[in-house]
Amino acid sequence: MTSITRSLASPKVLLRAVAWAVYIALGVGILWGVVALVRLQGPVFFLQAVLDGLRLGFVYALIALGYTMVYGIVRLINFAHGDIFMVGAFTSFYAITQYKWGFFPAILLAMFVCVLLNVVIERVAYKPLRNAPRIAALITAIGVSFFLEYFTALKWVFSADYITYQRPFKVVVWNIKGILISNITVIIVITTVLLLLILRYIVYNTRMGKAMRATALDKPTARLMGINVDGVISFTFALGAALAGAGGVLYAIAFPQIVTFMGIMPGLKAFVAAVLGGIGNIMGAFVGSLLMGMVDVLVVSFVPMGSRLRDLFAFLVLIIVFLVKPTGIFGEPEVEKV
Amino acid sequence: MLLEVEDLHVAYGAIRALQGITFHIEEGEIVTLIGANGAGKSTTLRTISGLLRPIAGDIRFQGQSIIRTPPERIVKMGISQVPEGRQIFSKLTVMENLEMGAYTRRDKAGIAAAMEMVFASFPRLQERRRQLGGTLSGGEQQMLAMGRGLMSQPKLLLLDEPSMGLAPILVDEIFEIIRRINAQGTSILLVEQNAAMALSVAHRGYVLETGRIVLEGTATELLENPQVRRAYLGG
Amino acid sequence: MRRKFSIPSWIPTVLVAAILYIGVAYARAQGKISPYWYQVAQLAAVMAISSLGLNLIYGFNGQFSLGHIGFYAVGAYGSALITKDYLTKWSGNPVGALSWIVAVQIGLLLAFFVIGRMRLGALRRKMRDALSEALKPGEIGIISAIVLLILAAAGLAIGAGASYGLHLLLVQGLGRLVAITPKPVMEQVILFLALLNGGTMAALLSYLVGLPLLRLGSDYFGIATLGFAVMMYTALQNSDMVIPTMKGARGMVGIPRWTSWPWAFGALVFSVIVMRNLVRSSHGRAMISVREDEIAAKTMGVDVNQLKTLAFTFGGFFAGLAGGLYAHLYGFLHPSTFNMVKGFDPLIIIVFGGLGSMTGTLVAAFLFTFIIEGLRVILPQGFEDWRFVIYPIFLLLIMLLRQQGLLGTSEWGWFRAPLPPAREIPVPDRTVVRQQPAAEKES
Amino acid sequence: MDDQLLPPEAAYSNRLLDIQNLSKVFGGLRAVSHFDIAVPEGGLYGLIGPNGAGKTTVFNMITGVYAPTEGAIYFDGTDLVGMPPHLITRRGIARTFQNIRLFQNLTVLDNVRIAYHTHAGYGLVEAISRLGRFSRQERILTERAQDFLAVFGLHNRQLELAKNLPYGEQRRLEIARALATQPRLLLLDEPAAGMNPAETDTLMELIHFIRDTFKLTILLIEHQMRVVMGICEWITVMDFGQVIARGTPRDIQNNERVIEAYLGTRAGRGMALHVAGS
Repeated sequence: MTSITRSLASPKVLLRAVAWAVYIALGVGILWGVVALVRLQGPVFFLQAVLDGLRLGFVYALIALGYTMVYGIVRLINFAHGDIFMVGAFTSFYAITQYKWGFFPAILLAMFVCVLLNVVIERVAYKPLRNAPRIAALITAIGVSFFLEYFTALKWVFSADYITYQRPFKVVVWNIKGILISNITVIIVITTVLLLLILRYIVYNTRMGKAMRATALDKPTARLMGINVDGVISFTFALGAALAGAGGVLYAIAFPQIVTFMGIMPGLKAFVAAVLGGIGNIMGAFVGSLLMGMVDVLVVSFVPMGSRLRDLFAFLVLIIVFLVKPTGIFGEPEVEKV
Repeated sequence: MLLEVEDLHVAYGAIRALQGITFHIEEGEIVTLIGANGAGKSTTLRTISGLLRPIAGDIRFQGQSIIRTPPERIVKMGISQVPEGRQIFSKLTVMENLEMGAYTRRDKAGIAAAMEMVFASFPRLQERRRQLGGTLSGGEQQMLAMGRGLMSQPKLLLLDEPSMGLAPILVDEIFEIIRRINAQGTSILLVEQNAAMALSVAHRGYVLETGRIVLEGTATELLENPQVRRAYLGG
Repeated sequence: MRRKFSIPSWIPTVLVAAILYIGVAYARAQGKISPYWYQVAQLAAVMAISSLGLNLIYGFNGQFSLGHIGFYAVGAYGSALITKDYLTKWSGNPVGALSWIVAVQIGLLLAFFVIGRMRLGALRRKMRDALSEALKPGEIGIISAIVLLILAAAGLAIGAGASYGLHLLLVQGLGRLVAITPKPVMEQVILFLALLNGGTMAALLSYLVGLPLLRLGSDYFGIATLGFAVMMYTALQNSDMVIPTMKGARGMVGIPRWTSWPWAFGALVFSVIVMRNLVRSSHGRAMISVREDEIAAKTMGVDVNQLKTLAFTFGGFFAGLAGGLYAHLYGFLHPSTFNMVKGFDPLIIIVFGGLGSMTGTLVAAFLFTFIIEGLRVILPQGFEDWRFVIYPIFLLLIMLLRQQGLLGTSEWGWFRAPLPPAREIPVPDRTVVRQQPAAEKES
Repeated sequence: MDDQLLPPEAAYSNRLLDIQNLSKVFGGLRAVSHFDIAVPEGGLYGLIGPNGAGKTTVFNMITGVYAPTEGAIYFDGTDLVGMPPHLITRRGIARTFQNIRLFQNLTVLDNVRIAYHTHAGYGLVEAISRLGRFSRQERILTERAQDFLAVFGLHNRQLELAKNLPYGEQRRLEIARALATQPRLLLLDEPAAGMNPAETDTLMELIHFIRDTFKLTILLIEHQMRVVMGICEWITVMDFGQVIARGTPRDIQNNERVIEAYLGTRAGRGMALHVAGS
């Protein structure tokens, strides 16, 4: 008995009560925020925004995976990756709009062209710099990015103007209790999930995939195992390019205006998504991309002037995550050996 | 002669790690290189397996020079290195680590057989084959590293500090395994700081000191040598 | 260690600078170069200042920043607001913007001083110790964070109050100054104050941004600063929501074009002197040691975080100063001038010139600007679009052929670390190291 | 713990460094476990053990590079846990590193001058304007650094880049640099690594000389028994992150647990006789 009364009077219990009050206040605050968002435009609008956010997130994921795999294996921020994405979109544009190809042949062609391009870039621009200071490869990546953007903007290559992209199929929209779902969303989700499953299979179940993971973990030991590290690196660039190519096609289908500079912002956001999730981590890139897509759409839908400020919020989220967890959501803290 | 190293010089920038070392390994032998930290033992192994390029000298494996051969080809030729500090792929499972050891081989049946053999020598690895490499204990990691090195069924196994950071009882076990591997016909180049232990299993040994070989002889000779004892065994 | 008498290293350096300055000024006066090239020369000086700042951050201090352009933009808009205000009185008073910006900066500094005086870190530790018996670490974290936030807000409020008061004083004082000074003189004074403000605003901002972000280290810091640059770009596109005269995405016009070759070159000389003297001092050496090996630097007693912040703040100042000059060079500012593509320019310049080489940065900045602008002129009609196709190819070739940049880390003339004065070094009677030539040769 | 393993430092009155119950866990792995040591002022103390025993981790915790999982590190009566590394150095602890960590691209002179940065004696404004105390202090600082280099026989190489020095001189420079921070306690991490016996002998002399000249306390990590036996007054032996023995060199040489840890059981039995006999 006495112990109970004593403990009730102790500062410990009082402080615990204060702590609980704070918890409850925070919880209520967050709940209130969500409810306020939902009530602002109605639950249908909110769900629609979430759905659109996920759709965009899936496309980001396709780009982010290439970023994260390349970084994981050669520690290079491959700034040209967003432009590979652009090339994918343009390839499919020519296939679909000019030559009337179907969706599937077009996406396969885009992936193939991107793979070829990226492997060539890797061999010509990055491989000679493998033992150089990392900044040299980064500057080269920036150079490649400029080159792809401005070269393709020449009149006789693609064009410097915005081009309208014609979808290879009719858009069908289903209305489920007010929430609009189009076949574009369905195609994006299905294609992305399919590609991610294939990627998962390659990375975890094939000889090459295992070699990739081993190389990312420890290059010298991988060489001691007899793994041809240069080959593995080329393969990684190819894999990333295939996904980015597919991502370009899907992005163009969702937002049918293409231009040779279209890769910059999605590329940057996808990269940020990869970092957000913990760079080098495939799962992290996926989760980070969904988060990034969500932030994009929710800001546009709910923040006043959101459509103009979306990029600001995207990077704000990155910086906040950095301050809380400096290596991203799934990233592991780096311990330097002394 | 399985491996001949002739007047090998290796440098890191201004620091000359090896200054002309010459030694050889016969088929079926265990040869040990002993010496203090920084004497150049690991450098020698890394040069043999192709990670480092010498500035002068030659390494011949079964009569063929390998100083310009990339590491992956050297593994294929039959030299496999178990690196210092184990260097397990921490995010790969035990099985996957072993598969990486057999990366140069394409015959599924042969790989399966090799894995059986490794599991037979290291039953504990079989128990943990689905576990991530990073979650193993130090001793298990050393076994995994050695098992991984054996997966390519090498003619010559390079072992770098297998006793490092292990409890004495485990050290005994590891050295017992080294003896067994050798008995099955694999030649071994063993680099150790634990000189007494290394000399107890080796046939012959070389003593390295700041990048030079200062002594060589059979294991018994070296064990008896007062100079070795003074320098490396305390006293 | 005795050396023969030689010419002091600053003499050839001053000579080269004088020739460059007089050459351009004379050629312009004689009409030998067109106004266009005269402007390019000034732009080159501006790029040099900005790049020097980035080289201090990345080349000397080793912090990989991709956000330099953001500080450049702050300096540009910050100083343009002041001079434009003087001409158009958009804030209702010819010196309203100036007094506000100065007052807010001083207020912020005061707030930081006050908050620093509160010793929040120690307070937090005390709270943690006092509460650790009763609460879980997470709960303590939340409670102490709330207390700290309240205290910090109080500090900021003090700063805000002070800056409001200061603003009232400054408007009065500066207004009177404007009234009594002749116009041509006042224009120069206002430009000077505007440039100085561009620099200090950028420096203050980089201090604030650097404080939390510099802890991240290597690539993560690069990405976070890239994020800062993109945020700044987006903010500028929407700046008209806050200050209408900045005109957001339509671009700010009506900025007086007061930058001239003497201003640009003078600012460059000033930056070079500050930078060189900083680098060739104990502080500079400590900065370089952070680049070389952070952990070893810490164990030498070097306050690594302080020096990173220092380098980042100085770098930000140079960027802001350069931005201010840029704004008054062209008289027009648009957010796209500060987009990511342009943001890489200083990085390319310092890598091209050599990381950790002031001489290299200066040479590279002039070469870079003249090549980029030169391509515009040289390329035949209809091929202007090729400018940015040729330029990345150059970039690739340079990186493939010369990875350490033009000059590596070597310096020329006055930029070199001064040699220690010649003197007999007393060798102690008992030399520690026994002479053993054989062993010496071996190692 | 056996009676014979009672820490001899129990008798010391003046403990400059006193570590109690220090542990460090790296992701589930206990690198150091309940480690304690008491280093007397002016002593030359050895910390030995096989590779991977956790010696360097102890150094990293003393100098603040790693934060201990638990335990306390008292230096001259103040607990250092939680203090940032540069403040620990300024309190008077300097160290060298197992794999030399010089400022490779700086000159030998600058390496030492950086260690003097805390005592530079002029401010930022003076540095940029080159007014006030700058010239005088900079000259004094340079001369002191040069004198220091002269003590270590490196004054003729002061303008050489650190990375261009041969190995032995790099080690010496690292010690000179550590001493320039004006420490009371010097931590040496395997100073003899990579040296041949002749160089090692010189080094041992140097360590004695440093201790006597600069009135220092030295804590030394070594892997080679010979070095430690030759110069240390007291020794603590670690294995698997734990203290397994303490005592004078003579005690340690004959301690069975130590021999076992070093040489392995089977070989150890035989070797113990040799060691004892020599």
